[in-house]
Amino acid sequence: MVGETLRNLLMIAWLLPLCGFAIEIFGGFWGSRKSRLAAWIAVGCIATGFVCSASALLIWGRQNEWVVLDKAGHGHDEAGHSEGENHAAPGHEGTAPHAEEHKEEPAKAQEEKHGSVAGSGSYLLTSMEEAKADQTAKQTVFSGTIYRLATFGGLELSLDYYIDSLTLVMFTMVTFIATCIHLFAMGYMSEELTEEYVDHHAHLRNGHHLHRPGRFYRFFAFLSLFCFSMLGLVIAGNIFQVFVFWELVGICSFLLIGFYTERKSASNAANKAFIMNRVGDFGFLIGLMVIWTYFGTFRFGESHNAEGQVTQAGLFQMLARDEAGNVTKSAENGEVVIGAAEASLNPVNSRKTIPYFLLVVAGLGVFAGCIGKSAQFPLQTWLPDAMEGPTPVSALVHSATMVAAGVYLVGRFYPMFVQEVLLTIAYVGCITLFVAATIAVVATDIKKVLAYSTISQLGYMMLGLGVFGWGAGLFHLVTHAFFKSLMFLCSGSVIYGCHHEQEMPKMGGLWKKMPITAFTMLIGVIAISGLAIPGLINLSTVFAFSGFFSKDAVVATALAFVKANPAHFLLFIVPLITAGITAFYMFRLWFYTFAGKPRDMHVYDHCHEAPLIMTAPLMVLSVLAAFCAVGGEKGPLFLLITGDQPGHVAHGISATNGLTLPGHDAIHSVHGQAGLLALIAAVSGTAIAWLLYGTEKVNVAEIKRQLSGVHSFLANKWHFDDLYDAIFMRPMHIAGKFCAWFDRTVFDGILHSAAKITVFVSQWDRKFDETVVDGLVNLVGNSTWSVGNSLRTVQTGRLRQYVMFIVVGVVALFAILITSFAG
Amino acid sequence: MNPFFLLSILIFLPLLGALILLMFDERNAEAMRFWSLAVTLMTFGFSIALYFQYDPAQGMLTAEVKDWIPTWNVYYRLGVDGISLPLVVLTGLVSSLAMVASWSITKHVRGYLILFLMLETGMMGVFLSLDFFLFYVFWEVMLLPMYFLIGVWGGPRKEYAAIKFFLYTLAGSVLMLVAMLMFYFYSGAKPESFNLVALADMASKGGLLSPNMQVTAFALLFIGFAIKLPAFPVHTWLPDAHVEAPTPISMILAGVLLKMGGYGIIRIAFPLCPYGAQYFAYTMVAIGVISIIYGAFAALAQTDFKRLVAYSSVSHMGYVLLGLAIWKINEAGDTINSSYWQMGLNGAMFQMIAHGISSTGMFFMVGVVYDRVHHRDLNKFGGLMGTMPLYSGLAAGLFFAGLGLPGLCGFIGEVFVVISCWSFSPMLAILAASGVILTAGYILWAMQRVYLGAEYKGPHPEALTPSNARENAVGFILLALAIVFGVAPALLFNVMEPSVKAMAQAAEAGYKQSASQLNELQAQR
Amino acid sequence: MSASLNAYLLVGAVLFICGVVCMATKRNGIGVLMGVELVLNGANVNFVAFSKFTDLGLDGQIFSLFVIVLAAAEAAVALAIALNFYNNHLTIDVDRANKLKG
Amino acid sequence: MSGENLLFTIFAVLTCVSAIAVVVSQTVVRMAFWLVLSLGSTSALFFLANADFVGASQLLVYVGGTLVLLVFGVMLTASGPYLKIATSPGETVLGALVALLFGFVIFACVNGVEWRSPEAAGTRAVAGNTLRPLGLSLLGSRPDHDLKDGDRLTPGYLLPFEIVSIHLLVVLIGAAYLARAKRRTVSPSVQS
Repeated sequence: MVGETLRNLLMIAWLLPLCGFAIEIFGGFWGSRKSRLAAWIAVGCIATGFVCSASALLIWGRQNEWVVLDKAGHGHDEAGHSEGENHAAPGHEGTAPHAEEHKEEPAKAQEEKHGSVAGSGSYLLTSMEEAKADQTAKQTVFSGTIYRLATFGGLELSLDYYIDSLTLVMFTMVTFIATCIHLFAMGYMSEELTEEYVDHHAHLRNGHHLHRPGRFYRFFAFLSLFCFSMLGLVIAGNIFQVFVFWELVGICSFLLIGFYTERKSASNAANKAFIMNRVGDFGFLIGLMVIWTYFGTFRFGESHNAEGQVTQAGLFQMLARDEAGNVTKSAENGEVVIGAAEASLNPVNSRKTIPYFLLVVAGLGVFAGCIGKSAQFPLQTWLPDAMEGPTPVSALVHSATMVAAGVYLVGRFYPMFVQEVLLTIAYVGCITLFVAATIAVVATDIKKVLAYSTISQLGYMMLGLGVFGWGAGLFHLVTHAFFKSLMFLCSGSVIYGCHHEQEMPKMGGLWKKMPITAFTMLIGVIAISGLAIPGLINLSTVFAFSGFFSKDAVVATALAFVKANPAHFLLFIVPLITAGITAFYMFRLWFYTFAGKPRDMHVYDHCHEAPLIMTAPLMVLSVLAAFCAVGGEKGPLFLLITGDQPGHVAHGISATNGLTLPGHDAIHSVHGQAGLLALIAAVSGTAIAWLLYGTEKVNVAEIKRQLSGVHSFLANKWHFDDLYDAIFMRPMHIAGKFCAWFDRTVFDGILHSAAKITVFVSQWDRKFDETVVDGLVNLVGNSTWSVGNSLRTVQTGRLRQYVMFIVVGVVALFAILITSFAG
Repeated sequence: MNPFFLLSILIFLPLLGALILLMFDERNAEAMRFWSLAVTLMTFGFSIALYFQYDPAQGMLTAEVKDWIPTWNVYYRLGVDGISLPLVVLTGLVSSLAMVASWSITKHVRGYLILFLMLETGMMGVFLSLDFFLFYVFWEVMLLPMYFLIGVWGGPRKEYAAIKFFLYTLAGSVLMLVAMLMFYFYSGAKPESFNLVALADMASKGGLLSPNMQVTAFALLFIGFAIKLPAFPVHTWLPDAHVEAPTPISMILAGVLLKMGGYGIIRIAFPLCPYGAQYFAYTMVAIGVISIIYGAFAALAQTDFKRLVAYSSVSHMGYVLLGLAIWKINEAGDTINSSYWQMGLNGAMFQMIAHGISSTGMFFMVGVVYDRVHHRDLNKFGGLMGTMPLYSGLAAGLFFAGLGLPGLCGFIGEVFVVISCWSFSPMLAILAASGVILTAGYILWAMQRVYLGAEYKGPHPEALTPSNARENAVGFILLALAIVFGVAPALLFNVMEPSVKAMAQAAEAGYKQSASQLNELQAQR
Repeated sequence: MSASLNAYLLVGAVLFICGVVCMATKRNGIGVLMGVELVLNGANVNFVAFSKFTDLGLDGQIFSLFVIVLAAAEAAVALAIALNFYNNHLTIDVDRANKLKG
Repeated sequence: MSGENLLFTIFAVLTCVSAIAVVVSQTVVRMAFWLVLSLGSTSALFFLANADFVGASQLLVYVGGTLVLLVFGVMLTASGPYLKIATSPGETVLGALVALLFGFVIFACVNGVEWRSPEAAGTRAVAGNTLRPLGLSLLGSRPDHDLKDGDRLTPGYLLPFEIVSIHLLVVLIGAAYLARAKRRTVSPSVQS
């Protein structure tokens, strides 16, 4: 029952934006360009969705008596006090006030009753809710089928749902941020509420700016469609469904980046985003193929028939892991065993094993999709270009939700990843976070800085996941969503206030003009930089904003990983350094924009604070950005996220050969060390930024001149675009041209020469016809004619002669007969 | 209504309509158009009725058997099953929509409409006939009107295109004829028969042709159908035919005619020579993959809008061939990827329908702008989103359907085919999957050049008026169908799946028989 | 000379040859017609003789009857033609009727 | 020599002589006279051959009808120079030669063939009073055959009879049409 309720609630939250989209796009809003109704519909849909998601989270929690929060209390006794205190703190992504109330009593009650059971939460993957009455109370994962697409033999493709704590947190987070951003966008996009919008970035050939009707309603329609797709991706109960919505968010991203369709740069960026995503999806598709071929199902959880019996194991159940967390290998051929439960649950495939390398291929394939979507190295270049879209889009799609989908998917698909894949993920994340951070240092466009910062942070998440910090990576995802959407909205507010000026060198000193924006932005900057004040309350705790806790978790996991595998020491060093760089470029941004003296008086004079509808979301988000992660890894958010973490994560993997992955205890033991190092890095980054940009005592231009080689290298984004242009785009166009040429010249050439040969042959044929065949016929005709001509004299026309001829003829015949018979 | 009767009506109603057209006043073109539209709509209505009467569980619905040329055992034998039914409905739909699009034809309206309706008769006949001879006759019947429709109402190089189309298709049908006679005379069927159902039944029991003969017969049939499909390297008629044909004819060409190739393979080539099919499976998949990649690359380089769409058809139909042929066996002759093959077959069938919708729509959308500005140079468009917003929106939807976006019909066919392909050959599967990147590339690039941008760069900017109700209606219907099939593919799969499954199982059985015959032969030697 | 079959036949032959020669030599159209009559008569004599002397029976007589009747008809038409010819050409010389000359 | 043979000889000679006279006569009127004689004596030969009805018809139709018609023709066309159109001597010689050749052929045939006698065929020779059997056979009955076979009825000559009747009617109309008086349409210049 609970499962159905949850499913229904989440489906309402999921499908409402789709209805909203339909109404907004087909509702005839092109007739009234000045109406805000479309926006209100969109806000209504997504806000209702938020309410539904939040209630779903509450119902879920009450149903299992908040078993996940209790787990921490049991596992980490010493943290009990601080957790209790943190309950009072505001935050926990908006639902917290309610959540806390319900949590108090069951949390205590459970401590005695179910403590040990809850520890292995992920083994409770018994998704049929009424299966066993006594387990109902503790059940945390619900899965089932919504809608069947097609069935072929034993293969079935369907839309499923898979609801666990991660799903619920993501739902609540996405709907909440989306609501805020919708509201913000109503202000930001209000310029579109006109019949005659002047696009200053689109130039006509006659030198004028483009005038067009406003497209307010269309923007919100696309936003609604995006929300639908994103939520569909989160609720997805199978990897195919993820892929479906993966593509859908891709197209929404395309539509939103290219919202200013008239701008060449915008449509180029949209195309680039979509095509680079497709490159990732190509890998995703390969992963899907492997999974489909060897496992015969895409579902995460088990499938059930109408009676509630398990008919087929889900992917997560099929891959068996031994005590150490390694995948089980068959004794016969060394391949990985599929379907540990019952073999009969996999009716499609006679195969019982999958080669290990294919498991790696599947994992890397799926991860390739994540690389594309989350703009990881080497497909990171589309995200900065995607800033061509309106700023709310950047906030929602390209920082908080869609790009995080890749991270979400890695987290969701975690049980299927083997060590090699995880290591790849870690290294990809590591490279990405460093490359993006270095580029951010030299970027001057306010949105571009944030974009590179997003890429870098996504790299952190990937790194966290890659080094077996499942909770850390996803924790960072959620906190990052809050502070990054906050910062993007702040930048939107700045851009709006400065009349679409995005270049930071033209800003400066805006602190006085837009205090709310500057203050909320500062909160975001502190959060992302990971600044903290240790020991403010007592020695064992730190006072910090959300970013510190999550980044701390990632860095700690990385440290634990490096300790276990010293060969991969870069995985700790690079993020540590980058933590400093992050603090540097973020504070650079803030100082550049808000502090100091105005650099462009024209911009400064016309600058103004945004209206309330835009600043209110900023304030709400800033509160959350600051406090959502309260309590760190013992706080409610982290515990909620990790409530249903994959079973093998907690203990780590101690491999006999290959990588050893750290468990919770290992991570916990290095936590303080890592936190201290990260804090030092962040503080030094902040300090340098303050020195360079805050105090204006150091000549930045001089530094830039001295390091011009490095600077131009970074400003050109490590030449990735040029590289891709050279090694992919041009060859592709050349190949295209070649194919077209081949078609035109070779195939058609063959055809035409065949035709020519035919014509040639037919000409000879004609000559033959005319001379030989016709000649023969003519010969016969001519000779007949001449014979006739010579005989015509016989035809005298004289009756009497004819009679004579007859007689003579008869006589002659007779004579011939006689002579012949006689002979 | 009696379903038996319905099948004949579907075939001959358009012909009857064409005859009645002769009674109209030549000057009253409007009345003739409305009449033809009514006829095509009626035909479509009957096909819908057939859809609702058809029960997927009953398998092949053989109906309407009449003597035709009894001396040669040729029968007028019609029937429908889950494989042909969707294509029949698609034919009805595309014909109706193309007829709506035919309002732009003003030259020799009567002749055009008569040929159009004859064409519909031919198409319906091909999909409904169960007698090989009858099939062949309808195949040819459809060829001639098409030749004239391209050759008379086409663009500047219409004669060239029409001849090219004609010769290619004729070459294909000659090969088909040879194969047909092989089945007739060498099949061991007594009395000699053209009955496709009976022949398929024999083949599944291993009694039709010897394995070596099957290889020959399949090769002949396959080349014939591949030309129609069209598959690399016999696809070059398609761009020319498409570019020169008038818009409605392009719609029919892409929407229905190309499907005949796929239909022929699944209806005739596979069931009648399972051994040959298996023998050529890898070749077919490889050709499919090459078509996908090659078509996409060629599309990428086009500057002619219609040519781009035409090459996209080559690419998309490659998925059909790919899905049909992913049939893998082990040494014992057992099919080891049965479910995946069925998925591929179904996916291929779905891809045919999906391509029928999206490609029809794309050609129509090209035609709409061509009617206005009379050029198709991609580099001379731009900014249509501003001047023709509704049209551009619909076009974008249809192009996305062609791109294979989830929620639209193109996705299901493409992805089903591709993900089932790994079980056949990982390398080819990967190559096929790479098609998604190229597809995105050429479609988005084309859309960018035509619809996006600040302003229109070509001649006749004043002619770019917003689309009228007729054009919008066609676009809406196609887009709606693209969404419906994208969201609820079960609508089609429920109909197709049982028939496809039966076909696949028969082919598997037939292969096993043939393979054991071959083994015995070798053992004797 | 007895009235044997051969005798009759010889009479018929003489009539026939006379008719033929008449047709071949007379330039007068009417003369040609008379030749025709003689030929027919020769045939009639043969028929009747066969009727009497062989197993032809009545058939011979009936044939000769038909011949007589048809000869009469022929004569009527031929005379009409001859008269027309005469009216048109002002002559009855059949050698002048050579328009069919090749 | 019996009476019959005598009579036969007389009429046969008369017939032949008259026929030859027709050939050798130079004027149309004389030819007509000899023709009457020849045909008349032929009818006598018919009577001698037991074909009394045929002989009667010969007299009636030929001598009474056709020859009158011919004489009319002679009279209508026999104007001055055309009464006597001479045959060239060469043609006369040629005609004689041809006659001789042809005569040789026919005589050879007549004498060279063994004619089957009625006795050999088992049929009854026609004898006397043929009017009745002829009439019957023209009406569809063959007394000479049917009576012998007893039960078999042959169609006889009813249909030819009818056809001949129609034929005669048509000829009558045609002759009347052709011979009707009309203006001369062809100018003399057309004649070559």
